[in-house]
Amino acid sequence: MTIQFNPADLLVILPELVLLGATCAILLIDLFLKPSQRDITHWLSIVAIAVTSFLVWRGAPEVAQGVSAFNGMFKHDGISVVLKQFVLLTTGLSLFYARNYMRERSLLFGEFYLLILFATIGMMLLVSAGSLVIAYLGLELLALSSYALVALNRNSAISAEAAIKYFVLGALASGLLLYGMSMIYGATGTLDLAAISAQINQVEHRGWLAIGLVFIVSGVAFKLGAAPFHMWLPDVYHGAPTAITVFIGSAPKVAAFGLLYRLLEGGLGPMSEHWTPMLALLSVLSLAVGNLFAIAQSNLKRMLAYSTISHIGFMLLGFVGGSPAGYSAAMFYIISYTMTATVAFGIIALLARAGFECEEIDDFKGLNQRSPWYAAIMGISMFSLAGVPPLFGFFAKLLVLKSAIDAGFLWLAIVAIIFAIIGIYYYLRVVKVMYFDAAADDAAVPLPADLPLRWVISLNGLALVVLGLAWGPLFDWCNRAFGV
Amino acid sequence: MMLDKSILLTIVLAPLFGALVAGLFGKRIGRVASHSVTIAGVALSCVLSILVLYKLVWGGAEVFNQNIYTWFEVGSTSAHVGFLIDRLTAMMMVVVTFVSLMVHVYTIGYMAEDDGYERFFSYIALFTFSMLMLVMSNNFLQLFFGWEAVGLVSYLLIGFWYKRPTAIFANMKAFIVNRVGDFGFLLGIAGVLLWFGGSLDYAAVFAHAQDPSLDMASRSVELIAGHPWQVATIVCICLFIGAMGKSAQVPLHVWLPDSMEGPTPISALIHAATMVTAGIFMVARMSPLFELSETALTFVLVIGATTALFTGLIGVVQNDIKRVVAYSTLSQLGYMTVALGVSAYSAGVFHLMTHAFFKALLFLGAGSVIIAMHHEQDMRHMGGLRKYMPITWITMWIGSLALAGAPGFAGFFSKDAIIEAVGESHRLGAGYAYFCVLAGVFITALYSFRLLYMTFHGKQRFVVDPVKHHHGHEDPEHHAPGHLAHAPHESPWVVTVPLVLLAIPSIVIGFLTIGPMLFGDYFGNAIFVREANNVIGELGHGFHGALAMILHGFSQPPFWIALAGFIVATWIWLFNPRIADKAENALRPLHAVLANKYWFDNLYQAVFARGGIRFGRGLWRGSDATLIDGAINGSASLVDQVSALLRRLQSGYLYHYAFAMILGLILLLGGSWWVLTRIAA
Amino acid sequence: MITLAHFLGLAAVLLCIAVAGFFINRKNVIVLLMCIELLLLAVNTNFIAFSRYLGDPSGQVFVFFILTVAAAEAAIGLAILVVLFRNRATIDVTDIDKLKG
Amino acid sequence: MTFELLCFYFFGTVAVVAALSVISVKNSVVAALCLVLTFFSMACVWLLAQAEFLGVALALVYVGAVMVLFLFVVMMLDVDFAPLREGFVRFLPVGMLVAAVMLVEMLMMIGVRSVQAPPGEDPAVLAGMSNMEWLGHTLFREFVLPFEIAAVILTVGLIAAVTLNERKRSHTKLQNPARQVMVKREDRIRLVKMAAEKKGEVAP
Amino acid sequence: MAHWPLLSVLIWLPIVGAVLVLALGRDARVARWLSLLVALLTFVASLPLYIGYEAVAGGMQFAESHLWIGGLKAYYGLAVDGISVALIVLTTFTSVLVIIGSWGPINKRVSQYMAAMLVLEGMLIGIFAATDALLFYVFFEAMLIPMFIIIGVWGGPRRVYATLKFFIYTFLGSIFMLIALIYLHMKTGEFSLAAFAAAPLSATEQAWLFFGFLAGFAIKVPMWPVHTWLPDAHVEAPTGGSVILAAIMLKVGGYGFIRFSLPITPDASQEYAWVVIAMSLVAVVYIGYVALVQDDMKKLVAYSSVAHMAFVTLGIFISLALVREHANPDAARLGMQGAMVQMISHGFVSGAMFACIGVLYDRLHTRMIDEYGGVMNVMPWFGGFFILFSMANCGLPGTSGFVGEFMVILASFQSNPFIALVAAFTLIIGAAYTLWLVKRVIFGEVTNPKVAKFKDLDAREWIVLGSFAAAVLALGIYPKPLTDLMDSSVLQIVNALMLSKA
Repeated sequence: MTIQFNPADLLVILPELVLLGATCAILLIDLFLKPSQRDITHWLSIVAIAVTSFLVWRGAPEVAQGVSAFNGMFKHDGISVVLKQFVLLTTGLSLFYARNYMRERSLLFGEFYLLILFATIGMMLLVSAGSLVIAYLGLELLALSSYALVALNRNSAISAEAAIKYFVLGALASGLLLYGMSMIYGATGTLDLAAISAQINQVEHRGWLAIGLVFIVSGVAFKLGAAPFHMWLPDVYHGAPTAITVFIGSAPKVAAFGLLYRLLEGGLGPMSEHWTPMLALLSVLSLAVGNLFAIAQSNLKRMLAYSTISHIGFMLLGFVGGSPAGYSAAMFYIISYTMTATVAFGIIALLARAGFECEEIDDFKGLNQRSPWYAAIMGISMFSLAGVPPLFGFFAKLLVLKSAIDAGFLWLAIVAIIFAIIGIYYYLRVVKVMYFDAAADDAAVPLPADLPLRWVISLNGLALVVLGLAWGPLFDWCNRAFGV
Repeated sequence: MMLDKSILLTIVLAPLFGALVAGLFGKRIGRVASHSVTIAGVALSCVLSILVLYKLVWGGAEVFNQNIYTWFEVGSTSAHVGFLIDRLTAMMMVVVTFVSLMVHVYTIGYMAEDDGYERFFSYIALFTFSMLMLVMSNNFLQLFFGWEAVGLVSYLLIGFWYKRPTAIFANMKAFIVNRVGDFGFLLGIAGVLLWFGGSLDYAAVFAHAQDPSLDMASRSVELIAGHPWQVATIVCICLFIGAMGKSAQVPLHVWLPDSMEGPTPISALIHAATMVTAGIFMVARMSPLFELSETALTFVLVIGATTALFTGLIGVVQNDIKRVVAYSTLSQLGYMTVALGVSAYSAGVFHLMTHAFFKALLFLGAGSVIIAMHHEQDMRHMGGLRKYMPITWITMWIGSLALAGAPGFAGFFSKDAIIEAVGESHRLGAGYAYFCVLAGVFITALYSFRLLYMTFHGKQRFVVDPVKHHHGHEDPEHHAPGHLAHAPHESPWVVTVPLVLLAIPSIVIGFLTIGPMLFGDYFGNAIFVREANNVIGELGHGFHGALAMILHGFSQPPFWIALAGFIVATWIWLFNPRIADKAENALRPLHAVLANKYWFDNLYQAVFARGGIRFGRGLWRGSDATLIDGAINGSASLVDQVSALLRRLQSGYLYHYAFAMILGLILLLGGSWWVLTRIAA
Repeated sequence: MITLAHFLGLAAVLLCIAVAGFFINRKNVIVLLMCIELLLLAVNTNFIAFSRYLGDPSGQVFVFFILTVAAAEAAIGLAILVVLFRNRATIDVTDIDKLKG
Repeated sequence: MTFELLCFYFFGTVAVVAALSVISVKNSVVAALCLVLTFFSMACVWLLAQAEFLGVALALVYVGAVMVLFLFVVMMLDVDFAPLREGFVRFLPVGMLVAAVMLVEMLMMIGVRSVQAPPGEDPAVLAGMSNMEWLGHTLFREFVLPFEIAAVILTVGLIAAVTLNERKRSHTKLQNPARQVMVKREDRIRLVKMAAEKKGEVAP
Repeated sequence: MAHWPLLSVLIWLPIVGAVLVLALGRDARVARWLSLLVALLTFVASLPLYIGYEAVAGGMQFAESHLWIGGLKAYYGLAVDGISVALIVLTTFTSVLVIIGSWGPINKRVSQYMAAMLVLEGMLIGIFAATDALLFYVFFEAMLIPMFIIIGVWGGPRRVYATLKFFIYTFLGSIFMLIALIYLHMKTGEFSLAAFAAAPLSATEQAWLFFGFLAGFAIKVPMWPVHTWLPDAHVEAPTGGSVILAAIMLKVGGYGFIRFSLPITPDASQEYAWVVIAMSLVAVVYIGYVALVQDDMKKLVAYSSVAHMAFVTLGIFISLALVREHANPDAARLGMQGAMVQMISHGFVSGAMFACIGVLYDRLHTRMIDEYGGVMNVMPWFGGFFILFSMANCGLPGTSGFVGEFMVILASFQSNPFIALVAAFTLIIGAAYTLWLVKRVIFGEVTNPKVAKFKDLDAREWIVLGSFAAAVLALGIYPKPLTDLMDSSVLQIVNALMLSKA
């Protein structure tokens, strides 16, 4: 068989191409902009993301099967549409939340936007990966951009520390992932995920598959931040500039979910009885580690980082079911989590000022006195993370618990809720600090003049309530993507 | 002819109306309006009650039994508010309203200088309402309502002077001890509902109890497997526990002497004449049930007899004038209970009625003395009051004679009837009871006349000391004991008129009514006695009119025993007061027993009050705070500690991070390997 | 005769050495970066061996990409290292512990 | 034992020993050089697997470029290596144990014994092409998309490296003559009104 | 009327009102009046519910149903039966009083307080009206948020501990219930309570579900031994919070038993009824003794709440025993009615008690019993109210407190006299702790000079206490309207109990 390049394939990757083109254009335009004109870059990036989002929506395939391009390397189906939309959405949100923060710290380089846009392209590729190669390259595109972003504040010792840790461990993880890929390739003789899935049952070297699976799971678990592959995460979230944390704490999680799905279900689906126990184990460990470690934190970013770990544990709960409904629940969960986490990190970025990071929990003391509206939004986000109805986070928990129970993992669900209870404690502590403790002074918090930021974060916060009350459409969307 | 429902409603509601007006608007409308409205209400009730009695006895009215409204109705269980008016009820209504009216009038004088004047009228009118609800009820629920409502008013009135620590202790004690009785009572009601036909209405329950086809007397239940108990016994003892609380029978009698902390009018009304007799009334009312159980009646008998004798004994050593009367009340309640225990219900009720008059008289007389003595109640600081307050003196003598059972006085008829009925009875425990009631006669005479002598006769043991005068009717502690600001004098007419009005029935009521009430068919179907138990019927064969009974009385042991008591009392307290002190020294242990009231209070205080508090504190600190909260807080702090410990694992060192990853990898590899080999095998 | 097992074994050994390097090395960050390269080397060997034995070129193409990415990765890694050194004046792993807990 | 196998063992051994040295020598420069050796040996091993292009590429790209970069950085940072490597020995046993366990697990699962099949003919030769051509065909037909992505990745690497190290630093003091010229009087000095200090008050 | 979504109005009116209060309530006066208006409107709107509910017909009325989450077949389903109507009216009534009662004492961040109260009200109504388990659960949990804030922001010195304990404790229980609901959804494919009730379940399944529900509701009630959050929460909560907590939130637990445990797991409920009954009886005695020794008024009343709520659980589960073991549905109805009446009555009585304590607290800013004494001397009206409510608290006939206890004791006697014996112990111990409180606070000489300066009730306090008093007396003197309202619904529940599901 001769494989030819098919120009029609370009249409399938049109959103990515447009985004790439836009990124390159921004790269060039930015070169000619003065620092004071950085807003142009900002808005251009936002427009680029919006246009891409529109294109993704226009090109949304009607059938669950979706379309594939480049010999199956690139898959565009319902799942990728949903994930891409949320990747783009949360990326856009992070851009809004970041501008003021970065500007106040003289970090608002054009490269900031470029790296984020490149990372976005990487994520979009990741969630559309139909081949191990694309998965790897997408991942690296994301990862390399992220490393650089974390280190972006070159004058900060902790940023550099975070970056080096992120980099070394990330590289180790990609190495492991690659090793796993190589074993899978060796066992099945192909890099194409669909082909792998089709062949897997005929493979005689089960051991290779097993090794490959273990290494792939480890690699992906690292990207997700599942324990025990999580240790980079608190340090990086903590060390990175808050605006960067907003970004790496949100969209990449969606993409990592895509990676997990593409590799485990798309490629190694027939081995699900092998990987479900692994994921269950990771889930339990993540829940335990995330919640137990978070309690002791005094730094809010760090606490949220551990909370991320626990949420990943929850998300995996949906995955262990190994059924489309479970994946759908997990996807819903990860979307809910990122939507909520952007608010939480966003508020930190919003309240931070030059010379004041506002990332210690105690910095939030008496926020309700000083800025009731943002205290309320932060409160909503905390309750949503804690999984209290009627907020978005609760329904996500409901769905993953349900899928775990449906799949017969009742014990896992019970473990999860026990840790969820522990988790509530530290979320409530933030609310407690904001509402119950007295502020040092009653003066209103000096809020940034960045109106779009304030509007967007308010809408983002309200979305948690609205989506809590009317989450049906989103849930249906997720279900449709998985053909449930 | 039917009784008019509206009349009955008026009887009940008129005092309630007065109570509400005086209670809610008393301060606004003033004293006169307050007492006018309440007295008018009670007077109306009294008149109408007499009318009802008249209609029932002479007007040929039928027994009234109707529901006023349904309280609740759930399935077949329903509870109503309704009236059952038969002659028993009518008699009680008259007694209650009459004594109440007297007390109302008396109060005008007694409370004249008290700040809580309006409140007091409101309370006693409310009490009248509650008591009427109790006696007029046609079902257990309303009975219980009245039962508790009178308890509430009693509580409020004992604590009327709520600044006094003793008063507010006494009222709490009264309520709680009563609650112990109610506890049994409520269970009794539940038992009635369960075993006696599923209804709470008297008529239905009694019909069920008397239905020969059901043979309730031999119906038993195994609450503990293998131990069949007669249901009637269970129910009756439970109900009687209620009566024990309300009618202050041993061992639930401890509240009554303390209740004397309340103003004297209510001691007369509530703690002598009416409320405390509610238990007697209730048992009489439930006679169809009690008749089913010999065991329960024996229980009643023994309790009553014990109360009659042993509480009377305490009265002999009391120095507080009101407390003497209070112990006398206890003792007399014992007599009534004894009557119930030998199935002489009518004798019990009869004694209830006569006792109401003369005991109210005694209390009001004591009150009159207390007014005169400026709220000095200790008889050791009295004496020789005869010349200052002749009316009180005479009426008190009448009352005491009635109490002691001097032939011809009201108490004579009722008490003699009881004693003879006990003598007649062959019930288990009757012998013990007979001894107790006879000995009680001696004791009664002893303390009655002791009271008279110490108060009105002999040497004047107080000093009139105008220099020390300063205002303070209510706070006797401002005066040295035995020192009066000015000389005692006779009480105003509002006080003495009731005394006189009560003295009259204390003399004649027994004579007039013993025929129909005890040996006639006055009670008709209201009281049911099984043929085998009918001691009164037995006595009736020997009854030839009241006059004959008086004459017969002189030849009977009770008379001689009472006379002996009178003589001893006269000899000691009138002529040789020192002997009392000597006897006290000589019989120190016995005196200690009596002075300490057999240590009941101390025991209860130690076991139930302090023990309860200790137990509660133990549960609270030991269980709630330490065990339960300890577990909760402990697990929380455990999580905290674990967290603080664990976070050290996040050491910050890259190699540890990598190590963790690799360990995880190895773990997964191992697991995977294990799965593989298992699949292979 | 070189069998597949030889290559796989060699790769596995290299992999383990690289991995061990990550946590045995307690001092120098640069060595960690070298370990990454070793790791990728092991992976590449695996791919090449499989590609050879399967007769499929895609494995080798993958290696091509890995090499490319690894180069970019090395560049970024070293750049970060330099930033770190500028800020901390050390690349001692044990000194990079401000973020912990 | 064929010559090829002998070569394999030789190069393999060299690679392993060199790799071990990478992670164990004290001096980073030496470590880097050891790594070069490892790469070189492995390039040879790859050649044994008929992956000529990659073998050469490895030698060129890695040994020629990446490792030079490493050496450059090592030397630029000029780290004092003497105090390093303390504590190394203490943790060695644990580390070795873990690595050994991992190796054993992997080897067991790979099932080294079971894959003793000899390789077939060189696929490139079978396809009638050189190894490079064979790869090239695949790369540009089948792997167009990844190829483009790789290009993007390299761009990102470039941008990132430049961003992180190229920009002016805050602690460097640069003069901007244009601004110096345009400076106004108000920018230089600011007059502040202050309350007169009173006696007895201690200035905070 | 049928076209007017009355229940939705009742739920959302206060919530929308709360948003308005937050938006417009910068001025405390505006916030107060606006929230009072909203609460009054809600109360008025709840009256048609009571009037319009056809008690004779019984069953679920005023039903609304809209598909909420298609993927889960979860509905926005609302409907009420007699029990719910009673509880909803209780809620709206109490909320008005709470808002009036918080007029003066709350003077910081008024709009937030009022808004939290209104939101809480809406959610509580939602709980009582939901026919869909998911919707129920959402309201059930969501109400914790405003309560958490209320206690935490306006509470006493240990408010943080108390409110965290409250939140986590109750959350812990309810999340086990969530697992049960999810399991049931798995079995039935939907969330409607009717479907749950109709689902066949094996004995083992029922047992697990039963304990899941038990965990949720027992903590909410709260039952011994998971009651310790309540005293803390009460002590630290502001008066309004305590009133709502005691008067309504605790009812949610009892309501849950009736709506979930009984119909969904009747067999397991029967099998394990003894557990609940035993816990209730222990509560009556144990908690009674603990209440006796409290030296903080609020703690005392809080403990007494626990003891009183034990009658609710006792009544509910005794009726199960009566139906199943004694085949005595009549007595079962009595027990169930008793439980319900007790809930409503406890709403009034404990609400009033906490309101009274609030009145004192506003004057002296302490809740320690020792600090008071002789209040009657300076506040006779207050003293009168206090004694009235105390009497209701110890179950005096003629007050609402008696009715429920009476019914429950009668019913439990029919099951086992010894149960009634222990339950009736409340007569003694209840009187003991309540009257001792009265003795120490209301009666006696004024010892604290600050107490001597107390002023008697002002108009606002008069309205609150007077309304409670009217309710307490009305229910005590004539409970029939209430029992009639609930009778057919109770009958339905009792009839459903007779059917085994396994």
